[in-house]
Amino acid sequence: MSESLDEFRARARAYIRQHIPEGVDSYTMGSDSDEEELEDVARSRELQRLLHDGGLTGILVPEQYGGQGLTAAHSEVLNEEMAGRRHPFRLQVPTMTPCMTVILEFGTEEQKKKHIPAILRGDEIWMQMLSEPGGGSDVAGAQTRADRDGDEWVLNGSKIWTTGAWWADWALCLARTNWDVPKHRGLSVFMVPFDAEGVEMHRIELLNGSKEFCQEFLTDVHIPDSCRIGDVDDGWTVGRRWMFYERSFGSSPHTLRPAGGTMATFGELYDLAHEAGRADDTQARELVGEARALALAMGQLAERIPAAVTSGRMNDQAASVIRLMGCRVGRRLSTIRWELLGSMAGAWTDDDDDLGRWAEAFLSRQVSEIGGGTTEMARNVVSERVLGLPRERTPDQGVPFRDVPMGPPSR
Amino acid sequence: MSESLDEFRARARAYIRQHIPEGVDSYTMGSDSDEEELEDVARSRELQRLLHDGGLTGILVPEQYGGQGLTAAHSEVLNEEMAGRRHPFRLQVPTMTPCMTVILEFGTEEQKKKHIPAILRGDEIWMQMLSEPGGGSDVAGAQTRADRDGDEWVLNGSKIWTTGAWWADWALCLARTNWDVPKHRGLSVFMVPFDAEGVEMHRIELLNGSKEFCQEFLTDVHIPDSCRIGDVDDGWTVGRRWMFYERSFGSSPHTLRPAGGTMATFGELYDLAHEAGRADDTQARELVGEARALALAMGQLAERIPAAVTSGRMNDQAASVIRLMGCRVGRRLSTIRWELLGSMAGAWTDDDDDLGRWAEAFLSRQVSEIGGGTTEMARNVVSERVLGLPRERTPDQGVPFRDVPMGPPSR
Amino acid sequence: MQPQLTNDQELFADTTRRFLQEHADVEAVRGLRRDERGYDVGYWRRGAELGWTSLAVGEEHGGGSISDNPLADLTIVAYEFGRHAAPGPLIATNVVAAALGRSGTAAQRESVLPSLLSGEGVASWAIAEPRPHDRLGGIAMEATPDGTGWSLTGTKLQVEAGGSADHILVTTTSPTGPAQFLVATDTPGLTLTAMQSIDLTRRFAEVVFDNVAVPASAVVGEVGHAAADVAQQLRIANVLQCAEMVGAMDAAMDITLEWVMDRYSFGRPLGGYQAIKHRLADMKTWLEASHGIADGAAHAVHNDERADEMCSAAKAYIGAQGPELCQECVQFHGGIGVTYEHDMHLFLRRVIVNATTHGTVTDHRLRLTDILETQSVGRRAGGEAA
Amino acid sequence: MQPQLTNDQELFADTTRRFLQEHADVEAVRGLRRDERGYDVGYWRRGAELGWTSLAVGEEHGGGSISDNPLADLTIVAYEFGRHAAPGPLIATNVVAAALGRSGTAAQRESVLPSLLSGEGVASWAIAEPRPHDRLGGIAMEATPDGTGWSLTGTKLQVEAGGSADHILVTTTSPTGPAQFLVATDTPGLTLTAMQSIDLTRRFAEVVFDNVAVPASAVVGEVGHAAADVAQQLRIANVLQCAEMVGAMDAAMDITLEWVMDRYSFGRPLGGYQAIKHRLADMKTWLEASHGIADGAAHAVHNDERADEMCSAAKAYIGAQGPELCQECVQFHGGIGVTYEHDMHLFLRRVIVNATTHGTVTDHRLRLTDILETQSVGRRAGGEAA
Repeated sequence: MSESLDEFRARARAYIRQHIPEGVDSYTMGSDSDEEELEDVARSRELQRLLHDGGLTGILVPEQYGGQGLTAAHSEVLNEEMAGRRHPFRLQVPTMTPCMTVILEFGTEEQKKKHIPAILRGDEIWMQMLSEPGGGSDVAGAQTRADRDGDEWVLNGSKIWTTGAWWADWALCLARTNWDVPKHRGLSVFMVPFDAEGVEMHRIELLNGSKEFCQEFLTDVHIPDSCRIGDVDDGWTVGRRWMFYERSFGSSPHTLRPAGGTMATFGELYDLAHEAGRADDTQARELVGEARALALAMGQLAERIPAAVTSGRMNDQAASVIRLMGCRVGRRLSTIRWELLGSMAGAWTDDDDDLGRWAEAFLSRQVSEIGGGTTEMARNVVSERVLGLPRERTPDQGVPFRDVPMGPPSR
Repeated sequence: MSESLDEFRARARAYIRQHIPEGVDSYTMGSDSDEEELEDVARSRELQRLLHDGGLTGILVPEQYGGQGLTAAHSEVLNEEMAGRRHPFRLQVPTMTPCMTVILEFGTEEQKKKHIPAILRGDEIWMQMLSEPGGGSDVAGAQTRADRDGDEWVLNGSKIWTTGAWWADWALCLARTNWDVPKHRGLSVFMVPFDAEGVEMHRIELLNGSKEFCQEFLTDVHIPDSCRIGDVDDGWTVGRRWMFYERSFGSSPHTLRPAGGTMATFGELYDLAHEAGRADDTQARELVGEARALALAMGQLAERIPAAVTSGRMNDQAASVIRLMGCRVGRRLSTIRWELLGSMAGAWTDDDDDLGRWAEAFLSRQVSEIGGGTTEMARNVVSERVLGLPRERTPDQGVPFRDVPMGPPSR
Repeated sequence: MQPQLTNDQELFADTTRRFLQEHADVEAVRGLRRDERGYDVGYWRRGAELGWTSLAVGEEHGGGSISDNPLADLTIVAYEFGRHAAPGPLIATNVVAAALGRSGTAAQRESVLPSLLSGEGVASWAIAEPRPHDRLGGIAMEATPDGTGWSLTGTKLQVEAGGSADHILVTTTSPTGPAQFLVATDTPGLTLTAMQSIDLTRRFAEVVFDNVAVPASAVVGEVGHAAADVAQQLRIANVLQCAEMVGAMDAAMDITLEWVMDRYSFGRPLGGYQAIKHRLADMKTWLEASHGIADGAAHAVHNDERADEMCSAAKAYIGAQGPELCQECVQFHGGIGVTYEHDMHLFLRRVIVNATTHGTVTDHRLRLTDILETQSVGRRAGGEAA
Repeated sequence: MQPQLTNDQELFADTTRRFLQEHADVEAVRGLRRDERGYDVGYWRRGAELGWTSLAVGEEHGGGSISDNPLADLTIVAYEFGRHAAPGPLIATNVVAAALGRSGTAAQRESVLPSLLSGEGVASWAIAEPRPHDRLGGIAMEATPDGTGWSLTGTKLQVEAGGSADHILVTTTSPTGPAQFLVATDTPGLTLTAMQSIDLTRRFAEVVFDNVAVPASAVVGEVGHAAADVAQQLRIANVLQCAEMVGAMDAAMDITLEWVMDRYSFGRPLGGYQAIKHRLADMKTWLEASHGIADGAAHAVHNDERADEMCSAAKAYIGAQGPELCQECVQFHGGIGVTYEHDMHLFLRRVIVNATTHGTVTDHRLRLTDILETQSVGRRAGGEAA
């Protein structure tokens, strides 16, 4: 009954060759103007719609929610067949995962029927309202409040680091619904439309000029109870899985990642050395080789850990091992690229704009070690949840949230 | 009245040229046989006696204790004049500092008169009985006990990591005299002769074959109360200074360090690359340059911190900054040397014995990050005592020592 | 290593593990410190009976693997060798056995292979050379035609178990290109000298060939066309080295995790201090990545797909992180960790030696760049995206 | 930097600091982001009145220092520039002013120096060249005799404040060796093009010389014998760069220490977490060592003793640790640390730019090895211990 891998491959190949343009989409932070970015979002929606119409979206999503009801192996086949083709990369993370996966796991039948088909069609782009100003790594310490008002909830507070919220449609939002219990036991999760009254959006400029991130101010935002996901005060049950999905997005079968997408990046390293005039220098060549080894080791790790989780050899917190490796490898690769630039690393001519791009990437090196959970949090999780070392003792354990020391107020 | 620097220099130069042989003494762990080591100890005593007879020992020690009553600047002059001459390097650390400096600071008149002249003559070599098996970095958690018995103290317990105790004469020993108060308030310091009855010595073989370190077992060792330094139960007042002296031995004016002694080591790095056949390789050359920069930065730091402490700009805990830098630089230099070895780093011919020595040094790379206080302890001190960050909360604070959790017993 | 073993592989791993626990425990290993061979002959023969030397040789030549992936089977042994810092010429013998199985003459297979498979005989591969040819793949030693045979002159270094070996498979240049010869160690003109090493039980030799005359029958493969054989030998050696390193790293990490939980400092277990925890988290990451890339390399060699690239990536990555991981393990032990009586250094030694023979970290990084360069030039020439 | 300042130096440091606090606070710096010059002309003139441009020039030429160590005085300004990520052509102008004071002709001193000292004029040094001559000291640009004057052809990069400069001191080769010329930027054949840079306020230019004809009076020093002048200019530039980097690192560290004490995570200040504390301890160590080696370099140049070696050690060490320290500071801030509105990136930018101009970390490491090589060869030749 279910489509075989070979059948699926044949169908996907035929459709893709006919409908999906050639090209590679990837993300370079802060490289586009607002207009370009909006065009790109529109193109992403179109590509998503194209794939949807060919029955190539929601590979693992049950058919009743508009998906294909197939397996991770089919998803892999799709990635292979999509090699060298444009893809709706802006709709992968966080829309497909963690947002859609959270709705799929915790949503009511009604919620799933409403949102998942819309997501798969490219009609709804979702974001995460998780971090807060002053919250740092302590996501469960959320201070955005949701107060019950009859059949509705009234949200007040502020969320930050929402990627691309200014062109998105909906968000998952973690809010505090009970202040008299320890922090993990007083949270709930809501679905919030960005066009709701009382949602004000402020764009944050990053040090490299990118304005992709937003801060939202929520003032008396009214949300029907039907937009709540999971039980009241039990939001951390949802939140833990949410963050697991977030950490493991890089290997999720719910996202489309055309095969070979990263190979170009690997090749770039040698090309960078070549372009910087250092391809004949053993010192530069060793750096290139070091980077290559790191990237390949990273790739193998990203295959190994999910397999170990699937087989039960490791628990699902092991996704943080991938995250941590990604942070460390990313940092080193960024530094190696910068070193390869030589004197162009500080100031460059227009002709060397390709090199200058890497100098700017070094400037924002830490962005990827902060966004999506800091390296430090990943180390906490790996040491405590993977290696089983003693938990860090913190004063917020077991006390009502309102009594937790907060330090001086942040803006 | 006091001898001017120029007068001192002239006197030192004349004496040294006439009496002190040319040559360089330095320490390479585990490189000597027992016989060679004992010969070397004897030679060190002779050299010390020679210097003593020329009025060139105890530069800062008051004259009534057999010293010269001069200044750190005179000590520096002596180092300069000793450049290229043999020196009693085995009598510097821990004999001159921290042991002699502790006696000088805390000893009674009688104690000082008895031991300091003997030390300066080369008659007494001192060691530190500080660490304990199972004690790790927690020196103040000493479990060696000293129980009062009339005018005597009875010592029982075990001390470990005593360098060269098998050829030394005396030791400072930190022991617990009170178990009913928090750990820092129940310690006392004693002077213990190694030939006392009940002192049993066991030599420890290190991974590189060196047998320099010892473990002492103390069984009912009787020590007169006149061998106690500082007040009963106030040993931590002595201990803190003791450890300060230990940490800053590298810049102490009480030790003799012929000028230029380390220059040879710097040069060796290039020679090593040359010998390993890699002197024409930019990759190797960059490593050599990196090492050189680190060594020079280390040298400047070792001058800067004591100056800052002297001027009151930093507190005396800043010595740990030097210790930490030493650990980090030492680790990197050891690794760089190892990398320069190429394929000889794992197996080498007798002809390449010079290179093999560095391979073995890499094997024991961590020795210098453990002995004399671990890197981790240095980081604790720098963060808490120099930067003023919050103290680590540990369960041994403010509770009687006998109630502190100890974990499973160690041997 | 492989998270998914077949049942037969599990059984084989278990047998090997228990044999090593019994016959190659750390005390036994320490006892071999000054032993000339570095291993007990009977131990090695019994290991061979378990299959340690037969896996990489086809059944038609007397060998046999556990699964349809002989190299994967072999990495199981190598991994356990690492976990126990076990003695014995595992890599040396298997590389030569595989080479003979692949390209040996019928006579070589009949006269030499059986003794390797039974553990009676030992063979080793001589490839590395002294400066300035000490970089990976640098071969200056020459084979020159001499009547119907060949004359061999040159020096080889780091020949594993050279002192125990009956035969040496030596890689040379020749007027027509790379060549390999199987030479008995008692051949006139061949001199073996013991080298010093970091490893306690592994012995290496310098082998000098001074006009060593060998008959044409000593040729392995075809003179001038040995490149593919040499490449395959290096791959096998690298894959086994990596499996061993990963085993040793696993052992070091396990010992350390137990230690930091048991050991109290300032009234708290060491493993509860965040600075220690964070470093252990990093180490766990290196360890898992090392497992991954080691498996990836074995897989790539088996499938003959990007084999050199994956082998070099594995050696470059594990060769850099392995020694660091073991040194961190030493550090967390404090004083006891740097003593001879503690086990940690056995694993540190094994990792260091494997990291530097058959290509150093730098060698393999440079080879990765060579490969990227070829791809990049090809990409620019062909105008296609990689 | 210098732990011991004289009273006069203290006063000078204080004046400069207060001036910068008032006129170069972080908001002012941000406001200059798209400013063509990157600094306000009036601000620069007032800074010059404080002495920023006179310190490295002798009193006989209109300059004057605070102490008997003009370079140390100058590092006081550079350090404060770093602490405030301050705008203005400090290094460029001082290098040229010092060069003219040292080797300029009377005419050059009279016509150009006064405007530099008063802050009315700006000059810059053009030394770096494009690939393949982009390594430290690589000079391909040629000066060829042309009648009684010279013709200059070549390209120079990373010329600081090139767009604001009235004069360029350009370093070239000539038939008889290194040469330097002082060239007005409006000389025909000279083209200035703005380069892009990491720094928000510092502007760099590419300067192309296309058969630029200059009279003999443009020569600074003696044609063919400029090596010592060039070396001294590089030393001054490196010492000032290092002082700036140390100032920026100090600022980044101070902001971060305050942050980790104020910021609570899981109910505890960030600065109480041991993993953070240990990294901050390392950073403090780098910072103190950077202070030490920066001072050491300034001292070595003043005493003309091992000057190149100490300058390269300082640039190599601080150039490597400075960016790492600032990146760690960013990391501890979390999200806010990577925003444009936060101050941290101003210091990160300044450190990155200084680390890569006038010799990258690699360049200076290689030069240290060159120096060691000379010493080693000398040692072996002379048979004496260094």
